[in-house]
Parts: sequence; structure tokens; C-alpha cells
Amino acid sequence: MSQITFTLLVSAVIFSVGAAGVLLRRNPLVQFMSIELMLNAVNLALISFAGSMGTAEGQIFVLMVLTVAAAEAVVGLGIIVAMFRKRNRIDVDDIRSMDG
Amino acid sequence: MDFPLVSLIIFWPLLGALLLIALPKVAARSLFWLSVFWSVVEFGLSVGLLITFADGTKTGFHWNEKLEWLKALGMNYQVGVDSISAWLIVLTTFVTMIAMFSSSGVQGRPRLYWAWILVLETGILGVFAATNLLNFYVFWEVMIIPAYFLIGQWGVTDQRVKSALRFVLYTLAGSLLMLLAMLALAFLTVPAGGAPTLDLMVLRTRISGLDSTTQAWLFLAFAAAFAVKVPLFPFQAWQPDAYADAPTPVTMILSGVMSKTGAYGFLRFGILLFPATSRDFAPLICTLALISIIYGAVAALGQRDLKRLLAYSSLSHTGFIVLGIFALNEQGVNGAVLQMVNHGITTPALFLALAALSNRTGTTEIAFMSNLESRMPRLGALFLILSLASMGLPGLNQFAGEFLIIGGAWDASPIYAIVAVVGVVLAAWYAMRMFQSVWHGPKLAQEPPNRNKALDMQPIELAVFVPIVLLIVLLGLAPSLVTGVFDATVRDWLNSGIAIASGR
Amino acid sequence: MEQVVLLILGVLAVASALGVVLMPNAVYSAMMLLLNLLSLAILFLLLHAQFMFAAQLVIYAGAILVLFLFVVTLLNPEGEFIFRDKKRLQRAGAISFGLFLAALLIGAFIAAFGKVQPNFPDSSGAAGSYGSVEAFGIALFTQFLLPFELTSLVLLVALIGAVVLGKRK
Amino acid sequence: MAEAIGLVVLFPLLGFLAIALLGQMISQKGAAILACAAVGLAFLAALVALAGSRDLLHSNVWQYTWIQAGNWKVSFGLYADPLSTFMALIVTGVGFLIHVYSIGYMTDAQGNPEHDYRRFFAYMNLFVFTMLLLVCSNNLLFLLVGWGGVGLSSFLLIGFYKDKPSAVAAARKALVTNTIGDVGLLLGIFVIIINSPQADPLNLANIGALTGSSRDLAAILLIIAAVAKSAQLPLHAWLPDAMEGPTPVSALIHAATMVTAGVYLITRCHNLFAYSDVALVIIPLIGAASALFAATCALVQTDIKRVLAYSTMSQLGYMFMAAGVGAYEAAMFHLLTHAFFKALLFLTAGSVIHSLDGEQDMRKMGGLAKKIPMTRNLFLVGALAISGILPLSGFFSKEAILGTFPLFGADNLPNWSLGNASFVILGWVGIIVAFMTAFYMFRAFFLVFYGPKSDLHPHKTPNVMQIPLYVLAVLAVVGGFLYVPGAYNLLEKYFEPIRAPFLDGQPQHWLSINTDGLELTKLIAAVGVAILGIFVAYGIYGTRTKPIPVRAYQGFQAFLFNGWYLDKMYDLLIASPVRWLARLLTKEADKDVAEALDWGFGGSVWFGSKLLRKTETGYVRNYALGILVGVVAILLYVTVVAIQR
Amino acid sequence: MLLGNILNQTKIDPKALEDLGKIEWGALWPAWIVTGGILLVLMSDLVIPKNRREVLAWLTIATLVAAMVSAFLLMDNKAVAFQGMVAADDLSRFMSVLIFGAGALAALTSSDYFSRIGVEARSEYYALLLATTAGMWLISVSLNLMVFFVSLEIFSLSLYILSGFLPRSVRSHEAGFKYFLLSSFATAFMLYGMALIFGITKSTTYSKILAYLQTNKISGDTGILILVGLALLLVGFSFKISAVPFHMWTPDVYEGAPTPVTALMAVGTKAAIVAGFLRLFTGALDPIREQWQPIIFVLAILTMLVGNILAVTQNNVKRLLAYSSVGQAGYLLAGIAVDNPLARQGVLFYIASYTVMTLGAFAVVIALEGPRSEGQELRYFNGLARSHPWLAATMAVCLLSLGGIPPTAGFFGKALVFGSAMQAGGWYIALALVGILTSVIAVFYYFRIVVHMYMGGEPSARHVPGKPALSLGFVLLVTGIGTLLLGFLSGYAFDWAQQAAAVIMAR
Repeated sequence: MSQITFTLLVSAVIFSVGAAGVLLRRNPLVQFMSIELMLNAVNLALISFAGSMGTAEGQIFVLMVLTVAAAEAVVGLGIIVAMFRKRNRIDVDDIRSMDG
Repeated sequence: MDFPLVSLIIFWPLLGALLLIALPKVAARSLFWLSVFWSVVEFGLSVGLLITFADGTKTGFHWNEKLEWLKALGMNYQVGVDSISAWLIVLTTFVTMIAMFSSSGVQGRPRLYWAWILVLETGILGVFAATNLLNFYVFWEVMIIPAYFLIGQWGVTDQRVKSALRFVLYTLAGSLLMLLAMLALAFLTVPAGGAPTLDLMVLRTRISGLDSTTQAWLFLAFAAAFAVKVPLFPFQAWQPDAYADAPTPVTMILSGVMSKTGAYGFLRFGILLFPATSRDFAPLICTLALISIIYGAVAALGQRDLKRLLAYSSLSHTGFIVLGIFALNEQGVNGAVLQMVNHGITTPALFLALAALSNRTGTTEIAFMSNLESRMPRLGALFLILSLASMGLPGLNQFAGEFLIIGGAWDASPIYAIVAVVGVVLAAWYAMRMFQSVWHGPKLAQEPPNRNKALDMQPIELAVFVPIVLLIVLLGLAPSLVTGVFDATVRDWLNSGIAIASGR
Repeated sequence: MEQVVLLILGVLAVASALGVVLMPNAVYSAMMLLLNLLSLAILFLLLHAQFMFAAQLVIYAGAILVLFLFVVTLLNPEGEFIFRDKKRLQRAGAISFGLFLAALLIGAFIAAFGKVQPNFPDSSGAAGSYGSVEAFGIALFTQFLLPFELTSLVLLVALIGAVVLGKRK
Repeated sequence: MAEAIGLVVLFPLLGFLAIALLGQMISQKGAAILACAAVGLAFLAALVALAGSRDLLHSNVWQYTWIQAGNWKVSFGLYADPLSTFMALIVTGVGFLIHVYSIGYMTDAQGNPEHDYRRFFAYMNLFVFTMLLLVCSNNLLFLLVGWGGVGLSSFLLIGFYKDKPSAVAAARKALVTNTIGDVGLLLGIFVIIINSPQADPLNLANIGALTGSSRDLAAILLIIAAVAKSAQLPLHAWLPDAMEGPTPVSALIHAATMVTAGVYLITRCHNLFAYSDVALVIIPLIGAASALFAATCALVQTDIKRVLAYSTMSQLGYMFMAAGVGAYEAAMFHLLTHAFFKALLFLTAGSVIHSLDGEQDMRKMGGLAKKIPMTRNLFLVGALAISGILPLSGFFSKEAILGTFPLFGADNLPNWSLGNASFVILGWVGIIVAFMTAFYMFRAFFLVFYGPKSDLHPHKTPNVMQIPLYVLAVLAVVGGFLYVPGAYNLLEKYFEPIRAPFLDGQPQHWLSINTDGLELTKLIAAVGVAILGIFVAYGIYGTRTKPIPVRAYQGFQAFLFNGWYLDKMYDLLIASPVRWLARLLTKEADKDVAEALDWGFGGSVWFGSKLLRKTETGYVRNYALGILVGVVAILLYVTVVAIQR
Repeated sequence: MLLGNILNQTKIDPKALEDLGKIEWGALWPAWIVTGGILLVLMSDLVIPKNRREVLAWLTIATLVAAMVSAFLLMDNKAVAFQGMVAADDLSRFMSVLIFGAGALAALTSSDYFSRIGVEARSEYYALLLATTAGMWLISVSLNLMVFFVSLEIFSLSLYILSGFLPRSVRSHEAGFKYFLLSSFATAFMLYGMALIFGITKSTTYSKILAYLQTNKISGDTGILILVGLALLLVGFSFKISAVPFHMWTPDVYEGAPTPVTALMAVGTKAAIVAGFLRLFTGALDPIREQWQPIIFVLAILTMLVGNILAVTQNNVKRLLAYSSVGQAGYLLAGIAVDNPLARQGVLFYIASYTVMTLGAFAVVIALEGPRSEGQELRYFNGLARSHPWLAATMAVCLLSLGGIPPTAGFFGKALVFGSAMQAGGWYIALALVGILTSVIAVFYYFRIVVHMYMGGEPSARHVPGKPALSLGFVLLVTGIGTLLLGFLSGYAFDWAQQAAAVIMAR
């Protein structure tokens, strides 16, 4: 097993764990963290591929992901804070004024 | 290019509708007369169109117009009239005129009502004039919308909204299949390196290149749309409710001309477009038509409500028309077209007479009416004449059509004719049951609640009905006035159809 | 040697990822996320992506995670234990489909690279300058100028968003 | 001159239109006079036409194209040959007398304002018009117009007492049954038009041009028409019921003219029937069966008009028998005399009923001879005529028919598919029916005019009713001398069209038309049984002292009284199932099919929608799970695809 | 100079670099104009007095119109620009009209909307609106996965905030939150897919991906990774276009978001993603079409069915329209699944007509809305034809068009899409069949609204919507007439769509 294969497998596992985390956790913050895990897995995959390719493209992609993740964190956390600041329980299952 | 007479005829009512909507606040009375005027002019125009075909020698489409619309699908705005559609156009304008004339007393937003009727007229006329398949489809659907609003908004029972919606959905389900068939047709018939076309006459020559299975599927899809519209037996569930719930002038148009659009579709896009396939499917369609004839007649026999009774009788009669078309011989087709005209006169007149009756008695239930003839002898006589015409009394208009249809059916297969005449006998039964139970019979012990206006026919009603009755007698005595116009066309069609079919 | 480090880091990354998901307290989750980020950053370094190593540390660990911790303390959520989830179906689905996803992805990778070594340049050797800051910079400002420029728009939107959300009473 | 046939048809039409359109503008009396005038003028025109058409054969007049489609071309047109004008004369002549009679009958006692007799006379004129169309048209389809028209006007007249439910029902029954006949004729027309090699296949002169099975088929279909119109088995059920109409109507339509249209049709289309073996079998059988059946039913009827109705059916059976075996002249001759004496009988019966204010039950009458002797005399003339007593008209015509059939076998009989003995049986059936005829007629006679006096007090009948009766009585007496078989034939010219095909080599399988003179044996037999019948009737009814109790019949009598329960059977087997089906469709089908579709398709969509909405829980984690499920599904698909490669 | 030094150090051929470094600003004029507009709006907020806020709306609209115009007048005409990152071709222009037009119309409705519900429309709102359109348009022109991703995030981030823009509305917040969480989740999948595709094809630029696939197809063991990448990529696309089963966010977000935002979200996102589909799937992933067509085929069928069936029982018009937009996405996907030239043209025509009619329907909803987002319920449409005949007429026209009744635009869209399916034949006919089946269902629920407007009882007394403002009236007029005109002049519109679709070089 080569190095890249290994890192790719790691990224796959982290990605899956992140995906499961979004579904499992009721705390929106942790859900968001899980999404960040998924993004990290993407980054790892990109770097793995990039490392084997010898071009900067993958790394630039990673940079884009990082930047966007940061922006998303700002907005997302802002939304979460706005949503939950007045609530006692921090639980996404309480957010359910619309359904059907 | 000729003078765009056909377009003028198609869009003149639409123009009137727009005018009606756009006019500032005017008294409803004057708006009514405006719409009547509009429909009378329209009738005049269409008669003018018919006159150009009167000598009966013109075959094929005339007054053709063509504007490119959507080339990718082979769609054009393309209209043209042959001697068959010329008659149906005149029928449409005639019935609409009568309907308009009789819709003076409409309650609630009459302006829109009249406008919708005019739009409906445009849609129906477009169907009869379109010579491009998708253009036909467009008009076909355009018919639905005004009919929907007219039934749903001005209908007479509590069920009207449901009936209207059912009408739309049933029709749509059928016609969407037709749309698919049209689209498939456009692409399947593209010659190598050519562009798709849905021009009826071009397509007709191209279609023989398709294998028979494909043609069969396409034909069935077309038939679905038409069978719903006519309606034919298993697809009739929308019809009694829609006819019964619509306001009477609208029922007149529905029964008088809109049901003809389905038959016309069978005629033009069934047997003209698929000469070979329609031969294959003629037994099936004829069987359905026969079931409709018997079913409609038997159901009419049991109805307690006159409007529903007429709806079922209409089902039975349109069955005859379809039977004639799929007899696939000159007698049958001639008779079918003739019957379209005849039925288009008789049935609306019956509905109109029924409206006159129910205005006076406040009901359409048979149980609440009896022995009315001594009170309103003229209306009774009118009913009698119309009932007799509707049951196909020899000498009145529907007889000639039924004669040719059943004759054509006999020529196709005696079984068809024998079953069909059972329908004729049943027609006599229910027509007379209808007539007698209302006009004869013992006096009712209990008078219906609203019978204050039990007057006989008024001059204005006579002015409407006398011409209709005269027409019924005239067409009964001289049906060649009608058939003579399109006889040559039908022959031309069938012969070329046979040529195409045998060339398969 | 390198293989061993790689292995350890990989295990660490996976374990910390699991930690993020499984830790009942959001603060612990954040800490686990930090651990995960760090292990990934070192992995980046091992993969000769020096700049990314730095960026990962600076942006993720330095900025995003701090923000997370800030919000976590702001909201101060109660502890939550996923095994007491009332929505059993959701939990079962999440776990099973998560495993399914993992299995599919792992399977795909093994199918792709398991038998044959990838036909890639040897990454353990001197991989040239691909990960270097210069090459990265040139690529970023020439060939990939547009995405880079567009990130400014992303950040602008984030800025406005922050203003909007912050203004809210 | 023959063109006057146009006027014959036109006058009643004008009369009808005038009365119908003028409506309230003319008085009831005026309408009656107008109607009589119209028919009278038509009668005069018919005389002119008759004179003009003596020597014409197949003369089409007033012809123009009616329906044209493809190679079908049907014309309107009148026929002015001797047969048509002869029939027109009967129709207008008898019709005129009955019109005149009706003035008195309808005005006087029936003072019901509901029964505005303007309407009555309009319908009567309409009837005469359509009947004239029937007999004067030159082709089958145009004949069908008249054919349908008489059905219609009969419907209208039967149902004239429109507030009487039984009359209304009877009218409907008549129309529906007649429509069966109409469609039979229609189908027959199709067979002819499709199979005929002629250019104008429907012209009455050309309809014989068929060959082979199509000829038989056409003949059968036309027989259906004739049977329905002439109330023969099995389409007879409407005729007794039709007696619900006013009595002049019964006289005109159900005795003298309309019901004979079937005989006319067969006679007219002899060039078709003459060559059809099937027709040869069917028509006489139907005729004999009907004659016998109706006679048995007439034996026990209590309503005087129903007696006459069944007797009409029975007499028509005679005509069918004759026409079926080719004795057209005999059939037509009997048609003529029957028109006279049956009209006389009906009108006399009407006169009785009229004078008794509408009472029709013979059991309640009795001993009326003293009170209305003139009426009795007239009835007696009619009864004797119908019984075939020498030298009244019925004698000659009935002898002509019976003379056709050998009673004891003969050598020169043609081969008939049923066997030659059948001819003999038919002849004996004729004799038996003759006996029954005499019996039931005189049963009626004695019941009404003799026996114990009833409580009824008849009043005098007006003159306007009496005069037509005298005229008819005279005709019933002397009518027979127009044609004395074997001696001379005043009508020969008028039967020329019928004889035409026989003049040059008659078809092999036909009985010879008996022109050789009366056979003594048959003469004795027929007149003998008639006299026997009269005496039996006298023995049973003429000498009774107690009135017959008014009660329902039992057993065999009830069986006969109810027309062998055929009517009930039809109702049970045909009408009721259709009605049941109709009710079923009304109550269940149309609504429920629509509802079922609504609930089947629409409902499943609706509930599907409700069900699917449950997936939209509002929980964001559920939504995420949905995404993950989608992801895994797609991934699974691609990996499977990839593995398969 | 600095560049020279670096070049020397890194031994890169300067000639090549010059080519690489070419900066073709002219290719993205509309984006720059919109970006400028964002800044302008933000800064003008400082000088504009509080009671003259509608000036911001007009600035926004002017910007968008300018952007639209610039696409025709200023923008270069290049198949590729910025080293193959974006395209400045007819499709870009087509999309600029749709997206900026939709943005402008949404902006036009906004001021009336905000005054109705009693919320201040601040500069940030308009700035984010502009950013949204910029992101959408950039997606539609992008020829590179990175640009695609970044553009996607531009408009997604803006929409997160816009969806939750109403300060006192719980639903609005919830919509923002749900959209944010689920969109991020789906985007992560998409990113992973992009990473895999990048990893195998060694590029993020479409043309190079295409080149790789043309030579290698999906041969070898690594082929599976391309397929996995494709699948994950499709997840992101499907999420944004709201295909089943990635549609579940749609009703909640559409319902909660401010209605103008909903309208923009409904039409703009779909337009952008359709362009993305065309450029990426039929453009770059053309060699492996046999792999993705079946997936989209199934998605299309599911989407048509589920979307339309779900809409049947809705009583909230906004939610109903949301489900209907899911159904409409199904028709778009059907066209994408067929993917022959006519299908591509048809899809573009469809999205154009969809844009107009959906905007119209939402505009009517806006015209009925009140401070606490009442007026969305179906019962408030009762008697609308009586109280506001023109409003009802516009709604009816738009609904008929959505239902595909001729001669409105929607019919021609459907006819083209179904026609392409019939042209393709085979299994694709199933798409058309399901399409007509669901069209009948769709007509049922569209007509439910019509029933309430025209045949319903008396108008609700509690809530009487005021007359729509002039700007909103203008939107209603444009969309109503546009729906009809697109039908009557569908030939011209189709020619244009044909021109736009011609840039996609595929089978």
C-alpha cells in the first residue's frame, strides 16, 4: 500500500465519520464541526492527489476550500448564534416550525 | 397568399373578448349586445367562408396560411380549411351565436362570461382550421381553459368546480398522450437530412415509412385524446357531470361543437393521417362506439334529470358519429360529418329548450314535471320536434345522418349496423319517455316550488327556435345541402387513404 | 520511519474525527477537531505540501477553530450523548449509511489502487518544487488568478453576512 | 293528371300546418272543418290521380335527389301508379269519413279542456299526410319517411288523452315497437342498396334486382318492418294497448290504414318477396299464427275495442297469409273491404261508447238494441261482413283468400320447403279462424245489444257521426262486388303493378292466384263455419238472462284474455332488464365510475401525497439523512456498474 | 520585475507563463459590474437618508441591467478565457439575461415586499442580492471546478443570509439555518467528488478533463474513482436543483425565506445549475455519458413524481410553489438526461420560460403578503378574481404556464423537452410518459389555486391585501406578458436558446 492510498483511505474514513456526525449530533455546532471534518477529508484527498501529480493545482484547490470554509464558518456560526442565542437548549431538533 | 380569412375568423372572437375586457364601465346590457353583434358578424364571416366551398368541387385545403412558429418541432401556425372543416366552422359560429344570444341573463360578472365564450369559440375554430399538428394541439388545449372557467365559475350546481376540474384533467390526460405522439411523429418521420415537420399534408405522405407497430402506438395515443373528448365509452365519466353542471349556453357549445372536435380529430388525424392503422383499429373503435351508443341510450333511459338525460343521449349520438367515421367508407364518413352538423344543431337546441323549460319550472327533475303541454303547448311542440329529430325520425335532420352512418356501418360489417339500430330503438324509447314524462301524464299532485313563470314561449324565444326548427326540417329534407359540399373531399381522402394504406 | 509516522498520524486523524462526533460536550468536540486538524496538517507536510501545512495551521486551527470555540462558549450547550438519541431510526440510518458510505469509498479506493501501485511520481523522493511556496504563488497568481480573485467575493459576502447577522438584535 | 298525386299528399300537410301554426287563432270547430276539408280535397285529388294513373306503371313524379353520398343516391319522389293511387284513395276516402265522424265524436261528450281537439285534428291530418307519403312514395327510403311518420302520428294519437297514464304508456309502446319495424326496414334498405346492381336500387321498381342470400336477407328485414307495423306476431303487443286512443283513431289507424301498411309493403315489394324462398315460408306462417292467436284472444275480451283490435290483427293475419303465398290481389282486396267494414265496426263501437259516455266494457252493456236500433243495424252489417256472410264484402275477399289454399290437397301444388301439407293446414287454419271470427263478433253483438238491460242510458248520436256510418255501411255491403273471383274484376287495372311479374311466366313456387272462380266446397265450408259461429254465439250470449258478472278471468280464459301472456313475457324478458340496467347505470355506474377514477387515481395521488409529506418532517437531520441515502444509492449504482465492467 | 525574478528562480518558461498569465478582464464584465454594484450599494447606504431607501433598490436594478447589457455590449466573445476558467459565449449571455433579469425583477419586488411586512430593506440585502446573482452567473460561465465551487459558495453564502434575513421571523431564521447546514453538507460531498475527479484526470479545467476522458474513458482500476467522483458531484448538483431525494430542504427554505429571495432562489439557482450541467456534464463528462445519463434519468423520474405528488396536498401557496419547483426541476433533469441537441435547447428554453412564470407566481404571492407572512395560505386566494382581477389573471397565466397549457411558455418548454425524449426514443420515452402523468397531477394542484381565486368563496375579511406598488405591478406585467409572449414568439426564443446551446460541443 502506497502512501497515497493510505492517506486517501484516511480521508475516506474521516469523510464518512463527518457525514455520520452531521446526522448523529443534535448540537448544530458539532454538526458544523462534522462538516468541517468532511472538508478536511476533501483537503487531505486533494493534497494526496496533488502530491502525486507534481502540480500546484490541487493545493490551490485546497486553498480555495480553506478560504471558503473560513467564510462559511463566519456565516454559519453567525446563523447558529442568531438562531440559538435566545434558546435554552441547543438542539437542532427544536428547529422545526415548518414541516410537511 | 390569400386574404387571411381563416385567421380573421379564428381571431375575431378573441378580439371581441379582449374588447369586452378592456372596455371601461359600460352597462351590461350594451356589452351583451356587443357580444351578440360580435358573434353574428363571426357567423356571417364563416358563412362567407362556406360559400366559397358551396359548389362542392373543391377538395383539399384552401385559404391556407402559414407562419413559422417553432421550427425545431416542425410547428407552424398553419391554418387552412377544406369543405369539411368549413361546415364545422359554420356550425361552431352558429352554435356560439345561439349560445351567446341565450346567455343574456347570466348572473355575476357577465362581461367575463361573454368574453370566455368568445375565447372558447376561438379555440374551437382553431381546432377545426389547424393544419399543423402542434398548432392543432395548441388550439385543442386553448379550448379547455375557457370551458373550465365557464363550468367552474358559472355552473349551475354545487358540484360545478369538481366537474370542471374533472373535465380538465380527463381531457388533459388524453391530450398529453396525443402531444407525445405528435412529437414522436415529428421526429420519426424526419427524412434523412431533413427537418421535422408536423404539417398535416406533408406528414401524411411521410408516415407510410413507419412500421406498423409504431403507427399503432401513435394512433392509439391520438385516439386517447379524441376518445376522451368525444367521449367514447370507457372515457365518458367526465361528460354527464360537465354537461349537467355547466350553464346551459356552455352546455350547448360543449355538446354541440366541442364533442365534434373529438370526432373531427378522429376524422382528420385518425383516418386521414393513419389510413392504414385506422383500418387495423377500426373494429376496436367501432366496438367502443357501439358500446357508447348502447350505454348512452340505456343510461339515458334511467335518468331522472333532464340535463343528464340529454348528456347521455349525446353520448349515444356521438357514438354514431364515431361509428360512421370508422366505417371507413364514403357513406359512413359522409354521414358522420353530416351527423356532426345535425347533432350540432339538434342537441344545443334541446339544451336550450330545456333551459327555457327549467326557467319556467325551476327544475330539471323529471319527477317535478308532468302534463305541461296544456300549459305551454308551443314549448311542448318544440320539445316534441326536437326529441323526434334527436331520435332520428325519418324526414328530420338526424335521420339522414344516421341512415348514412348505419348504412356505412352495414357496409363495413352488418353486425355494427345491427347493434347500432338497437341504439336507434332505445333512442325512440328514451326520447319519448323524456317527452311524455314532462309534457304528458297526469297532473302532479304537488306543484314544484318555483312555478310562477309558467308562461308559454315568448316572441324572442320563438325568434331563436323557429329558425332552428326550420333548419332541422330543411336539413332533413335536403341533407345534400350539407353532404354535397364535402362529398368530393371525402371521396378524395378515402381514395388517397386507400392508396397509402395499400402502399404499406 | 516515514511509514510509521504516517500510520500514527492516520490513526490519530481517524480517532480524533471519531472523537469529534462522539464527544458529548461540544468543547471536547472542538478539541478533537483541533487534534484532527493538526494531524492532517502534519500529514500535509509529509505529503510535501508545505504551504498547505502552514495554511491549515493558520486558517483552520488559528481562525476557524477559535471561532468555533468562541461560539461554543457563547452558547454554552449542554452535554449531549448520541446514544440517547430519541430518534432511533435516524441514529440507525446515520450509522449504517455512514458505514456504508465508508465501505463504498474505501472499497473504491482499494479497487483503484489496491492491486496496482498508482502510476504517480514517487512522492517519497525529491518531488521537485511542486509544494514550494514559489511554485504555488506563481500558479495562484497566473493560471489560477480567477478563482483567487473570486474568493475575495466570497470573503466580501462573508463580511456582509457578518454585519447582517451581527446587527441583529 | 297523375301529377295530382302531389296534391293528394300536399293537402293534408297544409291542413296539419295550418292547424298547428294557427293554434289558438281558429276555433276548435274551425280546426275540425279545416282538417276535414284538407282530407276531402285530398280525396278529390286522389280521384283525379286515380283516373290519370290507370294506365301508368312505375311512373315517378315529383322526384328530386335527397341523400347523396359516395355512390349512394337516394331520391324523394312520388309514385303515381294505379296501386299507389288506389291506396291513396282508400286512405283519403276512409280518412275523410272518419274525420267527419270525429267532429261529432270529439266535440260532444269529451268536454275535457285538456283534450283540445285542435291538436287532435292536427295529428289526424298529419297522420293522413304521412300515410299518403307511405303509399305514394316511389322508393323505399322515402317510404320509410312515411313509415316512421305514421308511427309518430299514431304515437301522438294514441297518447291523445295525455293525462291518462295508460294511454301515455300505450303510445310509447306503440312507438318503440314501430321503431323496431323502422330499423328493420332501414337495414333492409341497406341490404338492397349495397347489393343491388341497379343505378337507383331503392326505387320500388328496382328492388327485386337482388339475388341469392342478400335477397332473402332483405326480405327478412322487410318482413320485420311489415310485422311490426301490422301488429303480427311477435311484434303485436302494441295494438291492443293502442285502443287507449280515441275511437276514431282506432278506426282510422288501427283498422283501416296504418296497420295495413305491412301488407302494402309486402305487396309493393312483391318483386323482392316473389323470388325469396324464405319469405314464402315466413310470411304465411306469421300470418296464420297471428290470425289464430288474435282470434283466440278476441274470444274472451271484454272491452269492445279490444275485441275489434284483436280481430284486426286476425284479419291482417289473413292478408299476410295471402300475400305470403303470392295471392296479392286477394290480400289487397281484403285490405280494401276490411278498411270498409272494420272502420264501420270501430265507428259504430265508438258510437256506442260515445252514447254511453265512454263505457267500453261489454259486460256492463246489454239490451241496447231498443235504445239505439240504428247503431245496432250498422254494427250488424259490419259483423256480418267481417264474418264473411254472403253477399257482403267480407264474403268475397275472404273467399278470395281462402280460395288460394287447398283444403283437401291438390295436384298442382308447387314445392314448398315446409312440405305441401302445410298449405292444407294453412287453409284449415283460415277456416277455423273464420269460425272464431263469426263467434267473437256476434258474441260482442249479442253482449252489447241483447240480453238483460243494463243501467246505462245511451243518448242519441249526432248526425255528423251517423252519416259516415251509413256511407261505410253501404261500402261494406257492396264493396265485395268490385271483384268477384272468377267472374269479373273491376280492380284489375289497379292490381296491374302487382301482377306484372306474374304476367310473363310466374315464379315456379307460387300458388296460382285463384281467378278461376269460387270453389263450392270452400264456399260451403267458409260460410258454413261462419254461420255456425253466429249460432254458437247466439246460443251462449244471445239468450242470456242475467248480466255477465264483472270479474277477473281465471285459468285458460285468463290466458287468452291476457294475450297468452306474451305481453308480460316481453316485459319480463326485454323491457324490465333494460329498465333495470338503466336504473343501475343511473344510480351506480356513471357517478361511481367517475368517483372511482377520482378516488382511484386522484385518491391514490392524494394519499400518496399525504404519505410522502410524512418524509418532510421538518427535522434538518432527517433531511441530511435523505441526502446521505441518496448519496449511498448513487454510489452503490456506480460501483455496481464499475464492477460489472 | 518581481515576476522576472521568480521566473528565474523557478525555471519556468516565461513565454508559457505569459500565456498562462493572460488576464482577460473583458470576459467577465457583468461580474465586475455587479461587484462594483455591491460596493456602490454598500457605500451609498452611508449617504442615502433612511427614508429614501428605495434608491438602493433602483441602484441594484440599474447594476443588474447594466450587467445584463454589458454581456452583450462589452463582454468579449470568447469560447474560453482566463486560462480556460470561464467562457464568454452565447450561453453566458443567455444566462446573464435570465439570472440578472431574475435578480432585477426580484429586486423590483423587494421594496414593496419589505414595506408590506414592515422590515427595513437595508443596503446589505441588496448587496447580497447582487452577490447572489454574480455567483449564479459565474457558475453558469465557469469552465473549471474551482471556479464552479467558489461561485457556488458565493451565491450559497449570500442565500444563507438572505433566507434568514427577516429579523423577527422564526421561519426565516430556520430557513437560513437549514439551508446553510444542508447545503454545506451537500457541498462537502460535491467537493469530495471534485477531488476524486481532479485526482484521476489531473485537472480541474473542463477541457482537460474532457481530454483525459476522451483518451482514457473510465478504463483501468482508477475508473471506479471517476464514477464515484461523478456520483458525488451529482449530489451537489442535485441538491442545488432540488432533485429527489436531495430536495427535502426546498419547501422549508422556500417557505421561510423572504419571498423575493425565494423567487430568486427558485429560478436563479436552477438556471445556474442547468448551465453547470450543460457545461460540465454534457461538455466535459461527455465521454462517460452512458454512466451519468441513467442516474439523471432515475433522478428525473423520481423528481417529477415526488415533487408533483407532494404539491398536491399543500395548502400554503409558497410551499406549494416550492414543491412545484421540485417537479419542474424534474422536467429540467429529464431534458438533461436525454441530452441530445434538442434536449439541450429545450432545457434552455424551459429554464427561460420557467424563470418568467415562476417569478410571476411568486410576485403574486408577494402582492398578497402581509406583515406576519399571512396571505400565503390558499384560503387567502379566495375571491381574488373579484377583488384583484388582474392579480388573479397574472397568477392564472403563470399557473397555466407552469402546468404546461398552451399557448403559454411552459407548454413549449415541455413540448421541447418531451419532444427530445421522443426523439431519443427507447427508454427515454418513459421520461416523457412520466412527464405527462405528472403534468396532469400538476394541473390538478395548480388549478386548486385557480379554483380558490375564481371559484372560491368570499375573500377573507381579516386580510385584505393592498394594491401592489408600481414596481411590483411592473413585475407582474412583465412576467404575465412575458409568459404569453415566450409562448407566442417561442420560435425566436428557441432560436436564441439554440444559439446558446450550440456552444456545448457534444454529441
